[in-house]
Amino acid sequence: MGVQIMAEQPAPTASHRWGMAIDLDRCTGCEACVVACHAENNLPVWNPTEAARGRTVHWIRVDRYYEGEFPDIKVKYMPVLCQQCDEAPCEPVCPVYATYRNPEGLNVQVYNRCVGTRYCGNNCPYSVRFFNFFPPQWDAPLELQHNPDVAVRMVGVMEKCTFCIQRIQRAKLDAAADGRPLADGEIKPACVQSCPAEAMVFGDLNDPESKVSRLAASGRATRLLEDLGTKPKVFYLQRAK
Amino acid sequence: MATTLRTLPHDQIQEDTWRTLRNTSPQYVTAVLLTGSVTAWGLICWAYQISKGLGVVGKTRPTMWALYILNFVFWIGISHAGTLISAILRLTHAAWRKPVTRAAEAITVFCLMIGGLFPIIHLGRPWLFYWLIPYPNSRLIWPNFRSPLLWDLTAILTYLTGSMLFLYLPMIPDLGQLGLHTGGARGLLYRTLSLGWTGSDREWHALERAMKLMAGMILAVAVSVHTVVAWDFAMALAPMWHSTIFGPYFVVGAIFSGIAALLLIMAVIRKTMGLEAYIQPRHFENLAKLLFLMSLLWAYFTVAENLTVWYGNQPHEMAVFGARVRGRYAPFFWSMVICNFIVPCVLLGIRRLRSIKTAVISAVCVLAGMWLERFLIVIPTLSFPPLPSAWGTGYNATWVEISIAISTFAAMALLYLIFAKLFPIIAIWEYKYVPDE
Amino acid sequence: MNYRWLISLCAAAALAEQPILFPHNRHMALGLACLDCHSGADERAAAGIPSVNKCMLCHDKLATDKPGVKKLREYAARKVEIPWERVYGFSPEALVKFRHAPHYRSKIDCTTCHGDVAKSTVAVLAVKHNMGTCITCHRQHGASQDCATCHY
Amino acid sequence: MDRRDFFKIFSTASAGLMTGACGKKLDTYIPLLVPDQEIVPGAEQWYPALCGECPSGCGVIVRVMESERVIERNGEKFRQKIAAVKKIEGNPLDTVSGGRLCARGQAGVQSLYNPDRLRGPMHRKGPRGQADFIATSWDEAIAVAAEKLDRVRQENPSQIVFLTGPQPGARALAIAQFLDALGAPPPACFELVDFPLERKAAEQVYGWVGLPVYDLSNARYALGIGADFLGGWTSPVFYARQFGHFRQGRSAVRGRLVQAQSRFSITAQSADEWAPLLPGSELPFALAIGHLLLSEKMARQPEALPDPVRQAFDSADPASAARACGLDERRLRRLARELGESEAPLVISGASTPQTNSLAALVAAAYLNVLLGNVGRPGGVWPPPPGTAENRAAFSNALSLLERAQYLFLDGSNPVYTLPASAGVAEKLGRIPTSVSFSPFLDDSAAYVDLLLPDHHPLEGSNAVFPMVAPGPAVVVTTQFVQPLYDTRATEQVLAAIAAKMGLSFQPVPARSVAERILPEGQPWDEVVEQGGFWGEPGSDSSPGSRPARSRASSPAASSGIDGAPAAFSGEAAQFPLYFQPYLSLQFQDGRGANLPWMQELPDPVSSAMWGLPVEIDTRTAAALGIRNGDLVRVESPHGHIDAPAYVHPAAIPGVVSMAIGGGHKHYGRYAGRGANPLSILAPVWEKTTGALALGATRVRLSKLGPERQLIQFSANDREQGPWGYR
Amino acid sequence: MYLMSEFSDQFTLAGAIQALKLRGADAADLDVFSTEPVDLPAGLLDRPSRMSLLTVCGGAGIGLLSVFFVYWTQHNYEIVTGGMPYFSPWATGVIHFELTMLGAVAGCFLTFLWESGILRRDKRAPVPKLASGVLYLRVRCEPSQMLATGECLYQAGASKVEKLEERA
Repeated sequence: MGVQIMAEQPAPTASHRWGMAIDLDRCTGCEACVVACHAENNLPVWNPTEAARGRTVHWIRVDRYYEGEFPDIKVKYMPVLCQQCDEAPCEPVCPVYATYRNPEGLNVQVYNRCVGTRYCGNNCPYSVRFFNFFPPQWDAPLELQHNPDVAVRMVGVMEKCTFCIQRIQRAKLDAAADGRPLADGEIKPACVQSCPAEAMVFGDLNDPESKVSRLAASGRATRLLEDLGTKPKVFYLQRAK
Repeated sequence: MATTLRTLPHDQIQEDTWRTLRNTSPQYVTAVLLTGSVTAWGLICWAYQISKGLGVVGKTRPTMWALYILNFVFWIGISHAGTLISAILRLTHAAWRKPVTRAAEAITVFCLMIGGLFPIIHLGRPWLFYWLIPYPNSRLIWPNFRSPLLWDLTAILTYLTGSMLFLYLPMIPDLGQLGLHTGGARGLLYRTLSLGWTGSDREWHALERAMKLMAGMILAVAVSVHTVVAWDFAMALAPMWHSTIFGPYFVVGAIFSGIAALLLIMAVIRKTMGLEAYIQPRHFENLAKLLFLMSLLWAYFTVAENLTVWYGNQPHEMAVFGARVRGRYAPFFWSMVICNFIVPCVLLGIRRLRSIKTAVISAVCVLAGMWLERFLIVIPTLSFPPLPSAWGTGYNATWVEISIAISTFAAMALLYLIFAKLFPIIAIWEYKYVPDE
Repeated sequence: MNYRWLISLCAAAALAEQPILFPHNRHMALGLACLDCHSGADERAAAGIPSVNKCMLCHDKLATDKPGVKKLREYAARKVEIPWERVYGFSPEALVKFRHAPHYRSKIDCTTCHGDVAKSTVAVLAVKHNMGTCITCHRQHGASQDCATCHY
Repeated sequence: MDRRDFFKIFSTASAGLMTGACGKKLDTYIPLLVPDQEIVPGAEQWYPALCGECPSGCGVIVRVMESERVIERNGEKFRQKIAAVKKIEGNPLDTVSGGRLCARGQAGVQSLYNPDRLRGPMHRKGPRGQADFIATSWDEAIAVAAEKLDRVRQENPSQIVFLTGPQPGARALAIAQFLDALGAPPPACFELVDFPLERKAAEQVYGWVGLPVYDLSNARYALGIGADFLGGWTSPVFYARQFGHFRQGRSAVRGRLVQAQSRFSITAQSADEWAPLLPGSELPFALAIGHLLLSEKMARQPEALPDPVRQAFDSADPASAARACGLDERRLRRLARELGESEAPLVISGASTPQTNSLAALVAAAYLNVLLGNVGRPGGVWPPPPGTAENRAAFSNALSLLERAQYLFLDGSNPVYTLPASAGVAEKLGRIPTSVSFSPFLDDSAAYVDLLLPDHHPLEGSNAVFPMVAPGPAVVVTTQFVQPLYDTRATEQVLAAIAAKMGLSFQPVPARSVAERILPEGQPWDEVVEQGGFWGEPGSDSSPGSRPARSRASSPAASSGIDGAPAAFSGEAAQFPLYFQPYLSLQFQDGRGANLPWMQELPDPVSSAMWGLPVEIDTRTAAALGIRNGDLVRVESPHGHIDAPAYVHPAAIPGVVSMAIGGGHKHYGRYAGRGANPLSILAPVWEKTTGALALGATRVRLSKLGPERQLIQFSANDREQGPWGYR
Repeated sequence: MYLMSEFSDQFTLAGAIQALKLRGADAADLDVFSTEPVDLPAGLLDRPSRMSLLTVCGGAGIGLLSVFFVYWTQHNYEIVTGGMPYFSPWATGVIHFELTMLGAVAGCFLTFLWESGILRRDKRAPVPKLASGVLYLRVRCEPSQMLATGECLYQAGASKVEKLEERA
């Protein structure tokens, strides 16, 4: 399957095509990834009132679905982040190009271009796009923790998982400084880095030898809502039965 | 069509229409003050929303669109009252259009103005609205013409220009006449707007030709505009939005609500301006028939839409369908059916019941029903996205958006009041010129 | 909202009062290169402003009688950093992640963005930095025009 | 990040403080001191540190970058350039965390920069428990503390009580030595997270001091009994890593995990099969499994069993056991067979929700591993890492201590919150003439003390700590790398100052000397500091802990056999029909995570609840009581009641009500106040041998209060299919 | 020089125009003024028009322009969205349609302004102060023809004929 995924891509425009594989057989639903994302990406923390209105921001979340009834009940955990679709429904509907697909296949959200039509949010089948309903605030001195590599989003713009693009850029520049190519696994988004069960793997799908490519090619790989034809770059390795 | 001198001379109509322009009643003043203050309140709310952030309205994830887009669709829908109807009637030489056309065309213009405002109110950063307009800028980037929102922008721009001209052209002769008989600033206004109309046969010829062409084009534009509005939704990959039927469905709904609005406005004008002689029961009769017809058409589309979904039984769509038909939003759905189908069919379908009063009642019902329909299109779909884990806890409107929504109705009334005070609400020359059948 | 104009105003205001009117031209005439003081430019994100210690490497001995240098030596004596006013730099609202290093590597001359400092005495905002300038230059040099290169 | 660039980073980050005592006024700059090291904007530096969020002792690395904070100096506002902690990640060299970290650990930075941290020493102004304090100076505070302490010491040093956390290491040792110098009894600890039952069982069965280490990653078939080892039990990160490898790490083999537990814990959810046990039935379950292993000749080392234990197993009856557990007997037999037939079977036993009979259950479960002969083998049970045994406070029942205390030190312990109100902890605390808290936060217990002497945040201090569980000898060493944010002082230093005031000879033992007990010969100390600790290869230790189990088989403790008495519950079934099971959640553990905004807004893995934890009620009970999801319910025990929103849990065992610990802090900051504290309504029932609180020994009844929807869920819907079909 | 004649109904007016044309008057010199449009028999006083053509041209022009503009912008800063091509008539067809219609509307309106003579009004030609129910016929003729034409108009049934100077 993975092979055919490689095949269905247009001629590579850039050397990289970032993708992720999530092994649901390893995932324990411990949500370390969620907090890692908060820490890395300056996600705002709201209050109970806003949380009750469903305005909390979790670029990565762990979906949990119960299957069956007690006592023969199972639960399915599934970390869901922006699927970085190759044919993302969120992109073409943005009137100002605030979201688009960059040469490395990333599904970029440009905060200072966004005017906040929230059309992308509607059009995302995975509901992984979030809107800043209020100017985000942190009780001092919590803001000391802000990661200077990542923008603190202003009110009225959409935001979403970036595959930790700041880490990608940093790694690329470091590699360029040393004049060496990027090594597989050198770049780890915060969620991947933190995952205790090592369920998440990040890498370059253009490199058939990369770990993520091999996992994507493994029999267990599926993609979320594949029938919609959005061609996500996040692969879920199903639990072995 | 042969004009007979029988139609000339009768200046009664001129007198009657001009009278309403000249003297203002205290009721009129109070009405203006009332609507004006409500509109002002709406503006204050908007300012509050901008200063505090969009969070003061009930929108949430996943219900990212709500009341504003809903009203946008609603108003654009009503706007079809006018131009479309008067265009159709003109093209079909329906003589009974005489007293109706201008009132109708005015509705279009104002509804477009109000409707067009909503997408901006709805923006997260409205002060950057101009980024949607392709102008050369220091950032060297352009808007994304692939976005249905940009389709909207152009469509509404075209429609607004077109319908304004369509309202303006046939008003020129009347303005000319008014200009001759009015002094002061008003007179000046009329004279400037009349472009020095002399009434020469050249002018008349050009005017008639232009109106014919315009009617044709406006018809096309009007249909396209509401199709585009429908495509804002249909282009989205959301359950029950991504449907081919949406274009025509919206157009029908638009004409439907348009006629209702027209009926209402006519009734009001008739009463308040004492134009019983001109806007006669048969006009209501005709419009009521039209409304009844559209109600049937609307029902047909609604059944088509929901039946296909039910039969297809796709989980994503069934979630929305279920929520609409028997879930959280069932009350809205069924009251919509009653307002849009049952009531018009009973009141207007049965001849004995058909009257001005029932026509007005069903018009009001239809307007409410169509508003509900927009609600049912926007909210449930967004509350039940494809991934069940993201299903929302529901959308509750806040006082801010509600007052803004209400204030737009007041604004509509205000604009109309001002218009009716400045310009003859009935096309005088047309009334005299077009023979009664 | 868009406060950029406000910030540029503040920057202009700030320009007035540099603690020491540092004569770039004179130092460069002496054969100093930009990197000698702004040492981060070649491999770091920020070029950086030299610390007093660095100044004192030379001015411990050189030109100690000049008023400016006197001032400098006071700072050094008080073990205090010189509160330079920042001249260049993007406003936080711009959300620009600018890095000197890649530009240095691709041989972009400092003067391209900072004007010919060799001629100016106190650093002044010689080149206006807006997206237009960046993009135009990126286009000329075939650099990436991907928004995510700078905005994230 | 792997070893290679790890070292690269460390070469760039030279040692020493990144201080910035420099500042500038909000509008105009003021001169800033020349920093001894250039603070480079945009340049990151990584320092090794210790995760202080729970006692399992994970080594972390901390990302430090330049940042600005606004400080108030004599009325004027200044902007101060400081080195700020940006992110915490696992230390890749650490064999426990392996470069990974759990949710709570990563949120540690929020406890460092928590707005509710104590800014400096304070002494009590208002009545106890009112948290009414006023700032004081360190000298003053220390003088007062020393003076009072001296008086008590003159009278009777045994009345000096020091309650501390379970973490073994330099801090614990310093405290012990301090008390020794005072002539006071050694420090005590009674934290839930000390896991005394597991320790006791290990001691009885394997003769090990400390928590046994389960080598899950090499096991083929794992049977978890009552241990939520992926959730809030011992060292989640360690076991999560092992779990990942256990499942998919090996090319050919995929480990199968069966979890027998009285709650659908996160471990049970991740398991391939969940055997729902009724509360307190872990003992019959373990005995029955043992019985079947023996009777079906699947035991590999039956001779290793001491006779009384053997008898206990023999006398067990699978049928009645199955009934007691609420399981089908065939299933019980199947599980036993699967366990016995596996090449590398492993039984992971723990008491996430201790019962009165938990110790017996743990002992029985531990003997299963003896039966299966996997003790000390790959894929089996390993001895605890060396060092964890010494340098730690011994567990003891809190109440007796508080009874006799005339002078109380509180450090990393919060009895008012973690003990049931019915035990009267608050009163006892209030009664103590002098009490001192070292907590960096004004928590529920600190509200009762006289003096607050806030410690540095673990990330600001320096310490040497032995992890709770580790595959080999391990010690985490952290040195100060950022300036303390506030006017806080390391507890050792404070103790030293107090001792000095009292003219005692006490110097806190340096981290080095503590760590060096386990360091191999010729291990350079600088390298240890630079790497943030030392982690030996598995099995490379020569500590006394790892003696083979056989030799301990006839230990006096073990020969006593297994007491088969069923679990006792407080409150009679007629009035209080439901079992109540407070549990250690992964985001709050024993409630210490409740002041972290990230944890509060982290959707609970079970109920997806944010900002306040719900009561988990099974569908049948809920239906019977007419309780719908989100309704406000009252949980009543013989000892009080709490009100909390209900989560109708599709996988809760009928008749068993669970609730995560963490809500309902009276103090402990602005974020921790929400929800209710399930511990507060527990009966004061203690496990006999250890004196540990039996969390699950209380029965309750439920009543619906109303439809107030206090339950805030991130995703309310927990089924993949909507309720809609044709209709 | 102009002659302004008044008629009470359009049949006499038609007759008058017929008569004038027989005397060789040019349609361009005749203007009818009225408060409502007057329907004269076809071929009597036609006003040739290119409005439809110009409307179509306006539409086509602006429409094509929009296509080129959009094509250029999308290639000027190449941004991929949703894997769509930079330019595709599918994605922007609506915009082209709408702008075509806008162009057509504009063309129509401008042509109206031109052909109605509003834009090229001869300031010196006198215009009647319209009264409802009266049809005015304005004839431009040489001073020499003045009497004869007036005569003719009276015979055709004009209720009133007066001589008007060009306005200054």
